[in-house]
Amino acid sequence: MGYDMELTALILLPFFGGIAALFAGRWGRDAERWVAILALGLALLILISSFFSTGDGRWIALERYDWAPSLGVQVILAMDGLSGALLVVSLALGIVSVVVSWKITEYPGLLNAALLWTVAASNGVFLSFDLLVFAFFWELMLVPAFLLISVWGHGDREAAALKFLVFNAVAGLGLLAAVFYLGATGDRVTFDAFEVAERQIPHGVQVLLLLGFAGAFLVKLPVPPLHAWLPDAHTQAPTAGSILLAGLLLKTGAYGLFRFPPMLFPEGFATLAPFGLALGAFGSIYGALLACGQTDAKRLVAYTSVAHMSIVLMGICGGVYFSLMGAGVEMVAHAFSASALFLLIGALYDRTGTRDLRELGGLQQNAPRFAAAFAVFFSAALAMPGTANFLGEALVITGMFQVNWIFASITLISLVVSVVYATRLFKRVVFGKSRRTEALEDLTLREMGPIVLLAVATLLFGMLPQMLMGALEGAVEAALTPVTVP
Amino acid sequence: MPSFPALVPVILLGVGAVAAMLAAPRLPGLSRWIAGTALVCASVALALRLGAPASLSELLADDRLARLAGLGICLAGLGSLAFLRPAGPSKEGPALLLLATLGGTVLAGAIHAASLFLGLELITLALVALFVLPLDRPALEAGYKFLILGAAAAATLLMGLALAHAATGSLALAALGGEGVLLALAAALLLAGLAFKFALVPFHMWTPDAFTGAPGAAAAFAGAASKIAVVVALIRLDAVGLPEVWALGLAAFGGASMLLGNIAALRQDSLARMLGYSSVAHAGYIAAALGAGAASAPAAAGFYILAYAPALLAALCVATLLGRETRIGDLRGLVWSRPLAGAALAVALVSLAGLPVSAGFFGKYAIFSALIEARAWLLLGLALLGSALGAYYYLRFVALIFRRVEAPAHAPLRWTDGLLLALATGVTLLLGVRPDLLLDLVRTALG
Amino acid sequence: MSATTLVLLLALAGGIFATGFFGLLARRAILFQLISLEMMLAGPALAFLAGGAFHGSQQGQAMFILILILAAAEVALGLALYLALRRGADVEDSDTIAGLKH
Amino acid sequence: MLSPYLLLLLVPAPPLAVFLILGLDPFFLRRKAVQGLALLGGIAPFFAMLPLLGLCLGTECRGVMPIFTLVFGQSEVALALLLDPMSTLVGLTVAAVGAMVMTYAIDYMSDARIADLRRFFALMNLFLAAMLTMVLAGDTITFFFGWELMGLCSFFLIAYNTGLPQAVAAGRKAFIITRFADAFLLAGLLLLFLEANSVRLDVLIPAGTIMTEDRHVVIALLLLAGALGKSAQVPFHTWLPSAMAGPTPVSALLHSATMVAAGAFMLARFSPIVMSEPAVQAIAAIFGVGTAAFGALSAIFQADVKRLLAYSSISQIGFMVLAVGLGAPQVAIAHFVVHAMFKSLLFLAAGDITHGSDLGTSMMAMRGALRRRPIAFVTYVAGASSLAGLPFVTAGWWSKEAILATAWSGGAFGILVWVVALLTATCTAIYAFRPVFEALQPEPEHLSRARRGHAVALDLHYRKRWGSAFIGLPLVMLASGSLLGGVLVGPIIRFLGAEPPHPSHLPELVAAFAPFVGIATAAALTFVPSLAAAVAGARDMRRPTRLDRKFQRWVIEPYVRLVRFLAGNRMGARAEAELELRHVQIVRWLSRGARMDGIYQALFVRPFVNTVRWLTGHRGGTVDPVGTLPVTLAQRGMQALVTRLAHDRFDRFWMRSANRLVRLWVLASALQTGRSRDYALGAALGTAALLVIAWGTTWN
Repeated sequence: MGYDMELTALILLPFFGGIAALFAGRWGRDAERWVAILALGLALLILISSFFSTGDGRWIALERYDWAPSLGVQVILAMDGLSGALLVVSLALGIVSVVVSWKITEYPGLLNAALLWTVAASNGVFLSFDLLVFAFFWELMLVPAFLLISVWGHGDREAAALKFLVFNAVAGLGLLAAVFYLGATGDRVTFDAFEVAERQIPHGVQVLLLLGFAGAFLVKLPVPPLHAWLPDAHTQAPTAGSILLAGLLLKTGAYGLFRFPPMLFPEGFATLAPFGLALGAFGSIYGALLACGQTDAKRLVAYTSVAHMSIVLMGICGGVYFSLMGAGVEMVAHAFSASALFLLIGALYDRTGTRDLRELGGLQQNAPRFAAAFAVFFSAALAMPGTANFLGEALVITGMFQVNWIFASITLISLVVSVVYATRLFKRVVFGKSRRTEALEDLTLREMGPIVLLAVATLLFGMLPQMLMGALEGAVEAALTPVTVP
Repeated sequence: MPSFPALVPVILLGVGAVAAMLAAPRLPGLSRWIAGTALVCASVALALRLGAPASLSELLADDRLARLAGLGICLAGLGSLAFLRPAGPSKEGPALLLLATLGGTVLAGAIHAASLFLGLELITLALVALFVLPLDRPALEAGYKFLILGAAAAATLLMGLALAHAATGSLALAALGGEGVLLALAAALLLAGLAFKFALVPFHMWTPDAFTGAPGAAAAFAGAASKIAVVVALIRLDAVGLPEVWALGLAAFGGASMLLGNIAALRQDSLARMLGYSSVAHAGYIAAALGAGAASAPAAAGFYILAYAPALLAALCVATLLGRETRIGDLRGLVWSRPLAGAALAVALVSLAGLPVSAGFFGKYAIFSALIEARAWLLLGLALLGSALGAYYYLRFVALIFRRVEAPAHAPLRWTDGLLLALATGVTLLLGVRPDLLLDLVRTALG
Repeated sequence: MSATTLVLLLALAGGIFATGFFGLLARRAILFQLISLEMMLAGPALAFLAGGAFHGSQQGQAMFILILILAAAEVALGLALYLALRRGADVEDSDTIAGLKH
Repeated sequence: MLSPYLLLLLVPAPPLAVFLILGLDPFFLRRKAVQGLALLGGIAPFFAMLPLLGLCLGTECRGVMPIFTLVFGQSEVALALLLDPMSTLVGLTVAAVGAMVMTYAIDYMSDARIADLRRFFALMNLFLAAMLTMVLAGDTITFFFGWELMGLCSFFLIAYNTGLPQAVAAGRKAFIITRFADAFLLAGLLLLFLEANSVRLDVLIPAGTIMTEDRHVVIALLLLAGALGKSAQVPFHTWLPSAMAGPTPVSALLHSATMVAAGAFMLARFSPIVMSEPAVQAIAAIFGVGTAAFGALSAIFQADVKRLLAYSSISQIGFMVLAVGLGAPQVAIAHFVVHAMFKSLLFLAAGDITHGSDLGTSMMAMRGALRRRPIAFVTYVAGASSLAGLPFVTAGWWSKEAILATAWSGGAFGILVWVVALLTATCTAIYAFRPVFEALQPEPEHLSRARRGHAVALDLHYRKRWGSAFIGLPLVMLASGSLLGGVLVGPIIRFLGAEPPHPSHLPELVAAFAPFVGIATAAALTFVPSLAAAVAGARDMRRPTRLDRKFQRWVIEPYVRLVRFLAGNRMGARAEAELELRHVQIVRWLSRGARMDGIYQALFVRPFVNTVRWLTGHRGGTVDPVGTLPVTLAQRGMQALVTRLAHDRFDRFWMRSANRLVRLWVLASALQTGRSRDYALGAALGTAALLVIAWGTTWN
């Protein structure tokens, strides 16, 4: 199908933008940042314009050309509603993270380059349908994210960055082994996901391959017991790093689980789904309970991400229409709410120099705009109706009621515990009095911009979800594999 | 007699070595230049004849594989020459390097017992001299250990060849394939001899000490160039269809090397010693792939070693740049104080770890596919575990390179080091994006 | 030359090779290690001669000469190393030169 | 043609708009503008509801205003607002009370900082919009949206003065408990959605009634649990008394009239589903009457006026749940309307009387109210009489009479419930009039001097605007509503489509007599010194009574002497102290067990005070097991879980396995001994192994 190079532009533009930003230091004072915003803005424009081009029903856009024929590797980029929505999130959060890290003075060139490369790699993951290219971008994502944490982080950032990298690299090996197996055992050496989907893979092998794939996705998702890297990575990462980590990298795990298991290993997925459900259920409670016990604000929000993404896992493994749609909506909603919370906590950290909940407080008295912003995303964190988070979680719960009542009640328990940790965070940060936040200057316009953007997105998708849910329709139909839970 | 053009590279190297040896005492600069030009001419000669039709002679096979391997060895030799520091009284470094490259080119084309033995021993003895060059205590110690083990391995190799000769009456390597106890014993001893040079586990003990004690360039040559030659020898012997012990031995030693090499390198603080252990591990990957005996194994082994060489050269060049005993602490903020060295080391380590946009990623792809194709599940498991451990200890160093620190700017790099680092990083990144360039080359070479 | 004598000679060569290898392991002195290296090379030399005689071809003797060359080169290098080591510190046995470990 | 029901959208719109304007504060409004805007937002819904009432009275009162429809998968979700008798009536009441409280708040909160004022009025308007959306909701999603937004607003409003730790803790406690109950409601609503495959109430409720047996009970129970949580019924009620930490207008609007009664409204709205199951109906009735009794009993012994009124709200809503449990949701709504009026009046009046006194809102602060704040006191008396249910003259009587009548005509179970309800009615009268009699007593000397000295400026402030319109008007209107409203109760029930119950004369007579008994007891409790002391002492657990002293002499001393005799005076000092300690523990254990001092005490006062001490939720050492038990259990459970899980188990697991790997590395690197002989040994072993393999492979 003759399509022009829209999708490749979505990957290459941020990539070369990164390289340009690296050397843009000489042109002007903030040249790197403007180059970064230009690249991301252009990519966003192309993305929006591609939405209006009429795809062939299932795919909004599809591109296919050879990369290394002798290896059997060709670049197949396809975009449907789900990847379209996640691409919008990716580019939007890219711009937000560039704006947020405007004040960082150490090596701004490499900083913006790393931000852009993370976005480029994630775009690659969301678009590629050639398994080796998917694995290539999957592992590539780690390198810039690692850079972000290890260079601009706080505290003992090397250990956190190394832990993040080793966890994900090792899990990525499982994915690589499975992809190489798929490539090697076909009738001809090819990694084309569509071809592999038609192939009749014996049941036992399907389960093994799915374990390889799921291993990588669950570490990135993060679901306990594979989540150990997330809290450290989040606490030590700079604000922009946390935003990209929470808003983007976590979503690639969820996207992978949403897209490939039902497509490539239907039977394998049907057998492993109940275990996925159980793991998700455990994760949502475990993450929520741990969040209640944290004293570091960022660590608390990190554990909330574990809980929310475990709910997304339950949604995907549910396999029914509502749970899958809920998982899709929750993915997008969590991207917005988690990155906004990180942004606020980062801004607070820049002003007070601490993230320890015991020392914070008194925002209501000194910085009303700050408190208002916290209130909006506090309500998103505990899935208040009217926010997209509630829509996602309510859909997942409806789906779970269709699958199994126990899992539904566990999700509800997680919802209730979410109130405990959300109010704890809010009470410690906004209410009360603290001498640290005495002379606190309120949010500047530059910081308000991204927050308003994220707040409008959360509330818009919460109140008028038709646009988002319509987009996800196609992907959900493809991923429907009703699961019989014993 | 093979056609004259086939021998041009060998002759060039030989003459170059002698000339460099003569010029060494009084004109060390000149001897480096002679060595450099000899290597460049040899490489150009080999490169030009890459496409020429293959021709076979009693001792040396002048086929595309030999030329590609010879080209690889000469380039690796050139790379090592770039950062060979003239240390202490002895200035014969370049000449010895040329001798070793000559040995490598001979070994690459060896199809006869004599040329195999001559090539191997020429590399070993030249390397012993190279190790000892600085004449200080660690270098002497590394040289001595290399000599003792090298000689033992040579004797083992010869014993194998002798038994084969006694059994078949012919010294051609092709005659090694066959049934019978004598031939099996011969194959075993032959593998032992080659395994030493390839640094597989029971014979690997010289590698870490060599990488730490010997000068960086010598260790680089031993780790990269000589291994290319040995891989070619292994591929040729593989094609002969040796008795079962050969494949079994290779697989067993490969598995053991992958495991022990990676575990031993886990918490090494010295960069060179970690690279030593990791070169044992990488030898393990290649041996396992060859041992598993899949159809795509030789191509995978060839691609892997050619992708491994530039990364090792760059890493060791930076190690020597930073002084003899570079501990992990010295790397703090390297990319900010010496941008090119830091970036080159980072890309090299990322490639050794096998992360994307580096040749290592597709090297891992080739090896894993070969293991999968051969259904060698245990070896695949060990390879996965190995690269998992590898991900940790390589990236441990990378973590520090990007640390934010206000290090004063260092003296600018010498142009040869800078050129080598730039070229090595460029090749690694290029292969990371377009691996098929090299893979097609290796596949056509293997016919 | 009959097959049995060939086997006997090969066994003898193997024996020499093995004793040389054992000498390398057992004795600590550098000089003695070099001597046992020479013995190890003597084994294959004999084996080649026996093979050549059995098959009536000169190839065995050609290889024997090559082995001699190698043995000579190794001894030269070994002794040079021994002298360099002794000039540094009176190092007699090989265990003392164990600075590079772990 | 514009459908008339467009007005439905107009009801919640103005307060929502005011919230946005005050919240985002784009125009940097000054104090006057903020107050004016807030007042506008508060009153507008009432005037928007009037035409709807007219429309409803005129034509057929059933209309739906669709907001937007959402299609996903095969199910179709249509959000809409609904106009029917119940929603109009409750909407009108909420709008009216909202307007009253908003005008009152303008004056009451006039001394707050401009930023706090803006935040306060923004949240009050948001609450009003949320409550109205919930009341007028035509589908479960809008309903739940309003329901949850109210919870959020109550959290922010209770914790209005963010510096006060108890206020913040109370807000958080309220929000967590209500959210916990809302989870049940959400589960129920989602299950209903799955049953009926649509969210519209008019489709949902009939589908709900014809469900299969077991699912029906579960959903009904879930909805009931959700209602009990929000309306602070027995198991979940502890958050309401502590929610009194919020400012008075908040307590008046949220925690008495509207939000707390939302649970009863929800039960009435979903009554076809909840009540079509006899078992669930009985449970609802039991919970209703139980909470009513518990609330009334606890209210009697409160030392703080607002806590007293809080318990009274719990009790009155218990009556409403009882009415729904007896199968008469229309009566419950009637009581909802009347209760909203007199309860908000009581809060506003009490708030005005105790405003600015340094005793907070304790009973003492009420003293001398007639002289200081005559209007507030008179309206308080009117509200109290309506609460107590003085026959025929107050609205409270008519609605409570309707409930008692429904109970009476409800068969054997109904009679039993009627008796308990009657007792509760008398207790209601008692606690209703205790503050009134308290207020009649003259202000104690030291207090009045302090008040006059410190609050002179304040009094002047009030004196100047004697009975300022903002305070006076709402009080008078609400008082007239709670007195004359009785005449409306009958028509309201008929308007809602049911026949007001006509009890036979005997029960009606007894019910009429009960309030007077209550008032008499209240007077006795206040003026008879011993009783007053008993009531005051009821909450103090630590005071040793006469029994303890007798017990000490007759039982403990002989025990100690016996033990010392047996030990033959050979006990060391430490043993002596040990014995001493043990017998003190015995005294305390025994004294808690059997407190019987004197026949009179034993028969009358003691058990009465004990049951109350056991029941009251007062903080003073007396444990309110029914209420605080589940909450403290949950807190302690969570605390144990959270502290045990504080540091991540899996994280430590990964770190331990990493350490084990490092130990493996130490082993591996030890292989490299450095001696060349060992290296040669390695090579020899390798060669030997290869030779053995070679020899082995050639066997077959």
